[in-house]
Amino acid sequence: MEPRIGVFVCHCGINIASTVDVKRVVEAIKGYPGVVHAEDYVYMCSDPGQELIRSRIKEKKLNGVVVAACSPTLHEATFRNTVSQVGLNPYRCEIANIREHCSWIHTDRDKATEKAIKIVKSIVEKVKLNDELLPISIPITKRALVIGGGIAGIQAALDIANAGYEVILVEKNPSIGGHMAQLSETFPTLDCAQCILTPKMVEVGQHPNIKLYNYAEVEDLSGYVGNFKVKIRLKASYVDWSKCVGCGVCMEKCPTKVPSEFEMGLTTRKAIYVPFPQAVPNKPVIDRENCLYFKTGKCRICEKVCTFGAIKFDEQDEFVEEEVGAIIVATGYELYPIEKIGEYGGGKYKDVINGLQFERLLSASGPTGGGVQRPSDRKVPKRVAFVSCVGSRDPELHKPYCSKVCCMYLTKHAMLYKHRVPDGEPIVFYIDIRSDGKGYEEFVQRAQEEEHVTYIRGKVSKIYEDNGELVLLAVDTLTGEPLEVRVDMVVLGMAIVPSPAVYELAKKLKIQIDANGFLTEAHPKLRPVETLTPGIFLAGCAHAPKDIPDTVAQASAAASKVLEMFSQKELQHDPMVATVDEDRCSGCGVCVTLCPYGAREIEVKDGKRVAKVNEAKCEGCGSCIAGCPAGACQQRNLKDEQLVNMVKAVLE
Amino acid sequence: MKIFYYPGCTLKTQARNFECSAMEVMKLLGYELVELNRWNCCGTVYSLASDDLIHKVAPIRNLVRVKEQGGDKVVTLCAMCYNTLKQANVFFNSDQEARDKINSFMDTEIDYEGDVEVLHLLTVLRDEVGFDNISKKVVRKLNHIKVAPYYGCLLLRPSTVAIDDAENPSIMEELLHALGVETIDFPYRNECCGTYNTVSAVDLVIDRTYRIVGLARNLGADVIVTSCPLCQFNLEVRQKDVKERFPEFEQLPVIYFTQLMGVALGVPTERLGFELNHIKPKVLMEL
Amino acid sequence: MINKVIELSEQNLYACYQCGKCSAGCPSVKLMDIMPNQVIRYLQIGKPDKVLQCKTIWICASCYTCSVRCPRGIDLTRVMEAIRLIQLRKNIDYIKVREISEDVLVSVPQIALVAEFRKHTA
Amino acid sequence: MGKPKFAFYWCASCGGCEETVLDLNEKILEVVDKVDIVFWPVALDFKRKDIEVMKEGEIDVAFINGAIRTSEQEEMAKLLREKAKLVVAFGACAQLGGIPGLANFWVRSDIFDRIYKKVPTVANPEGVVPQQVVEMDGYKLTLPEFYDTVKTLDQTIPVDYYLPGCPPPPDLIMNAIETILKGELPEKGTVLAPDKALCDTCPRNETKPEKLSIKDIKRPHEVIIDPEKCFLAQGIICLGPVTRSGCGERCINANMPCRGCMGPTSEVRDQGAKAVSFIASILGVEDEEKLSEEEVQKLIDKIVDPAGTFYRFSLPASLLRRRRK
Repeated sequence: MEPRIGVFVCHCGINIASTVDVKRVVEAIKGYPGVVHAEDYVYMCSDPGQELIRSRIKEKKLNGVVVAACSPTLHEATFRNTVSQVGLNPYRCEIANIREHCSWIHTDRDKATEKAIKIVKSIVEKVKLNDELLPISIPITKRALVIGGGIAGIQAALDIANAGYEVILVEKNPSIGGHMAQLSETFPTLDCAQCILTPKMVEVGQHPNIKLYNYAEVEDLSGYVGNFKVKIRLKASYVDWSKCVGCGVCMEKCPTKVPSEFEMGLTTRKAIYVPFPQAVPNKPVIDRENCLYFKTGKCRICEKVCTFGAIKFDEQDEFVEEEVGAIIVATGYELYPIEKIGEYGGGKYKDVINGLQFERLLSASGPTGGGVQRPSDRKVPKRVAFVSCVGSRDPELHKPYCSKVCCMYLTKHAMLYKHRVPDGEPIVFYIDIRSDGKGYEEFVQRAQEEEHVTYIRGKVSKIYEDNGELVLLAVDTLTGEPLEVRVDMVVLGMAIVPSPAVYELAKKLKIQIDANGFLTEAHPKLRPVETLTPGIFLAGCAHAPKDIPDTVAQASAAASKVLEMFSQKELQHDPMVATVDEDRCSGCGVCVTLCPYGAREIEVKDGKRVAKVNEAKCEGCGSCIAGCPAGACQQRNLKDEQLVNMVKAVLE
Repeated sequence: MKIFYYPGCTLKTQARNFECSAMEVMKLLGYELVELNRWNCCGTVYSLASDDLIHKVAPIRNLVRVKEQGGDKVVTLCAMCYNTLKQANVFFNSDQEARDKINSFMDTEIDYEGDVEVLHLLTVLRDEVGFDNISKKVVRKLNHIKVAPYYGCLLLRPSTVAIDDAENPSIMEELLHALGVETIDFPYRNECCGTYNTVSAVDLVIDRTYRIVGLARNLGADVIVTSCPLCQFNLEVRQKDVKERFPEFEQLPVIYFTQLMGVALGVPTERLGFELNHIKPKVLMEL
Repeated sequence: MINKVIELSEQNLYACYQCGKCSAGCPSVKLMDIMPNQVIRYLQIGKPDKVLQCKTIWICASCYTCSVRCPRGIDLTRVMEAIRLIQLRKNIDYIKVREISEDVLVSVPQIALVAEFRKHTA
Repeated sequence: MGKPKFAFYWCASCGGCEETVLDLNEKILEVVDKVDIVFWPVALDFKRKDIEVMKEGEIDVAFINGAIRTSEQEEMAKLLREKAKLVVAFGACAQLGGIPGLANFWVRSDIFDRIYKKVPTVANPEGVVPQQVVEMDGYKLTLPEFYDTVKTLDQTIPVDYYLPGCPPPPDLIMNAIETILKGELPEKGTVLAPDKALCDTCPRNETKPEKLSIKDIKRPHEVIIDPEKCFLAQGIICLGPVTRSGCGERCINANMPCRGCMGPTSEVRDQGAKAVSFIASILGVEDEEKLSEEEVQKLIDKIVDPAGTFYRFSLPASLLRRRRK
């Protein structure tokens, strides 16, 4: 095909034009071999800009287009769509990135222009040898997997299920509900968390489209977008839930007490337990680690008292396999351990507690029935300090990021404390008050104006116990005075960290995690609920610290992404994938080892090993191509010959 | 076993009780502290400015002496000496350019390669002698007294030279427990005593002493144990000034950990230098 | 001035977000005229005189409490030293050695004297 | 028309290529029957001057083995190029530079220093090294120039075909001769051997695990090598994946890993670089996440002489060609 390439250079307002001499780029490229047309325009991505490209394709009978503009991640799809509207194969259109790769990072106009010209020339060389490609079609299994049964997972599962598709919901704990189930009231409306959450939990439990695997974990994942196969480990609960009616006698009689995870260690549970009364499903499990029978071989009291014969000590972990087309990861968060904050006692003071513990003290269903009593002696604390940014915003020693919710929940805590203990004195220590959500600032103002909560700007340096009181070495940075504050109890707004299991899970799912262990989104602005692995989405605090409204919104967004997928007959996959020249392939298998997506495998053909590409799984990363020792792999539209020509164009 | 020992100025004068008790205790444990020949003042405070190399010469020179005398480690008792020698050594190992400069400045000495280990006696007791072994040699029961361990600053900070966790250290408690002594959970054990401000801002030191000793007493301590001659001075001698200002204030003896060790291990109390202690730890001396 | 302090202390003073943890934990803060975090603040907003004339830098006892707790990793002990040195290198002593009483000289340990002279005299 | 005229010449190589012609055994008689060998210094007494008087293109095929290391070799290569219709680079040294090409890791002075002065068995107290011109008793003695850099044949003269191998296997030689005699010539520049990597024909290919991963590198003398199992799966560096097949798996059958003498396949520009890339791709991948930097370094350090391992036969033909200053 004789190349007839058109080059369209965008000013991007002044983003490009202020550093790159756009006119010079146009002039320089006009005589370049294969280029039959070149022109510039102020906003190529605008409607007139796109129209300009379309009309030039028709007028000049262009068979290739280079748009010199911003990064292809931004507008490659836009321009490919533009050219296809007038019958040009979209893969004959390429972007020359002269913004992020040129104008934004240089200051010398002359040199930047030279560089822009080279970038454009090299992309022209690429387009010359670009094949016309068609997207790859992949079938799609219209069932979703949601990992994590907190509010994010619950919301996502319900949205998908209500749209008419089946959902598999996997929760590692005996009950769904997550941390939200532990909260007493929620800011800024002071809605009772249980009242808004538990109906949703019940809905999940009863939904005909939701298959709930509680006390289960994702063991392994294979397959690819639209066609995942997930292996789920059903942890042995030692209770036959089909026989159990939830009468609770076993829990009553069990002799072993261990600190309750749900109550944040403020009270105990039994070794056979339901985490909390409103649990869904409301069926007990035996905690193997602590069960007397598993530890000593004696006891079996629960078995004796169960009139339904539901106790099964010989139960083993089981595995089930499910086929799903999309996955939402909603594994949530944990609080950063108090033990890491040595200057605040490192966990040795009973009355220095974290926010979730205080939620339990406030909760009507908590160990104190909602009366605020301090853990050490059950005394009602008359002065309580609330300390924010504990372990957060501390790149030197702990976590660099803001935990997003502490400002608000500590305000809520101070307010609720005041409601429960009207003569109590709450003191909030803060650095900045971040109250950016709807109704949040008003909420903080209410705490200050109406509830007279004392806010002291300054980070507490040390906490110690003296005479049954806690002493805080602090400072009021606004008055410039050092303070030594004595209180009865301290609530720490601990940093929020991702659920520890997410690291292993991310490896299994082949999705990325960031430096802080949170899941990485595909694009921080434009693709906030997608991972870089197609078909896997994220929601809630697994992604970053966030509050309930944001979590719910993100969960619904992830669900809608899944539903968008499910609304199509087939999935379209980018055709820029690896190819194998079977006449060259020796079947050495290096590509199989290299492929991060599991898209390469060895096939035996006529007794010989030959590598093949699963086009649906291939993401076109190029690892196998670089690694192929025999040069038998090529990538569509990034063939070696093209790359060599592109390099030559730059080095010319 | 012999270990090179760097005394520093105060161990030879006001803190002779620290030195003599340490010598006695180590002898009993089968170690000999060999005083470094030709040691010089370490400078007492480590110089912190980026362009100030000259003040690092003094501590480094002492480490050169260790090398010259065939050693590869040196133990200190005084927390200030420990801190200064150790910080200088850490710096020496982190900055090649500075190392070359300092070496060429000390042109009569052998070149120092940064390879002398600077230790504090507490870590030697833990890592080489072993607290278990010390425990086996205890002959006097001291379970009737409660001790407030006091670390001060320079054993724990900055983190590059710390012998233990800066906020929740435990080495001294572990040693004291090995001696069969009960310790209090002492929140002020790593709080500063006011240090050299005792010369020109004595009010500050009086305030610190009032708080630190006061809290120790409140928490039921019979004696404070420390490892720094300046802490010992401030916390003990300044109690007189505290008492003048706060007549209700009750005094508390402040001794070196080696003195307490000596008592527990059966060293005759007259050899532990208690005569230099201004407030006599009667609970220990009358055993 | 801030650049000189940064050079001598090798600390990034622009990293300070004024949380006040240094001042809250400082054992000497009661006797200081401006608080440790304010020392950095005055440098950040270009008021070096406040810092050069303050008592704070001389009261600081180099105990490193602020340094080990600073969430932004600023070694404030070194910052204080840098500011002290800027003064001392002008040959301005903070204390008058001759005025130290005989009583004090004979009573305090050598390390206190050496440290005092090192930190407070040119 | 007379019989086609063949010439053989030997440049910088060990001589194995000359011998391998004789490995054709009785088939050599057929060859001699069909062709006239007009030049073969090792076997026949023809001299340079006999070639010089020939017409351009008078020789039908010149088989040149060895790399180009001296001025004499360069002159002879150019002379034969002038007189021959076809030039075949014969063997790994002519094609890729071969073992002599490893000299490109040094410069001439280093090499002379070593060979004439430092080798333990050399006694050369006066430090004599070869000179290009020496005058003695009024006579002038000359030696060819010893170049700094070893070149492949095609870096010196245009080459029509390549016969790979160290030395080329007899069946490939015979194949090539027959092809030429029949006149069924492939595209110029073709390597007269299969264009797949050795794994394709390797009898051990089936024994490869699903995912190839090297946990620990072993040298052949350190282990008892399983004679059935893929070398790489045993942790022994084998260049089979990055080397053209056609050798008859002689090394493999002798239970030794492939060292890469057949050169890369036609799609690969730099055999050594590809070898590094593929070994890096499978080295320690199984425990990738768990390995510390130091452990990775330790693993890599077990490759003794990596440059010599990966560029054993192809350094002059690589992208870098030689050590840069």
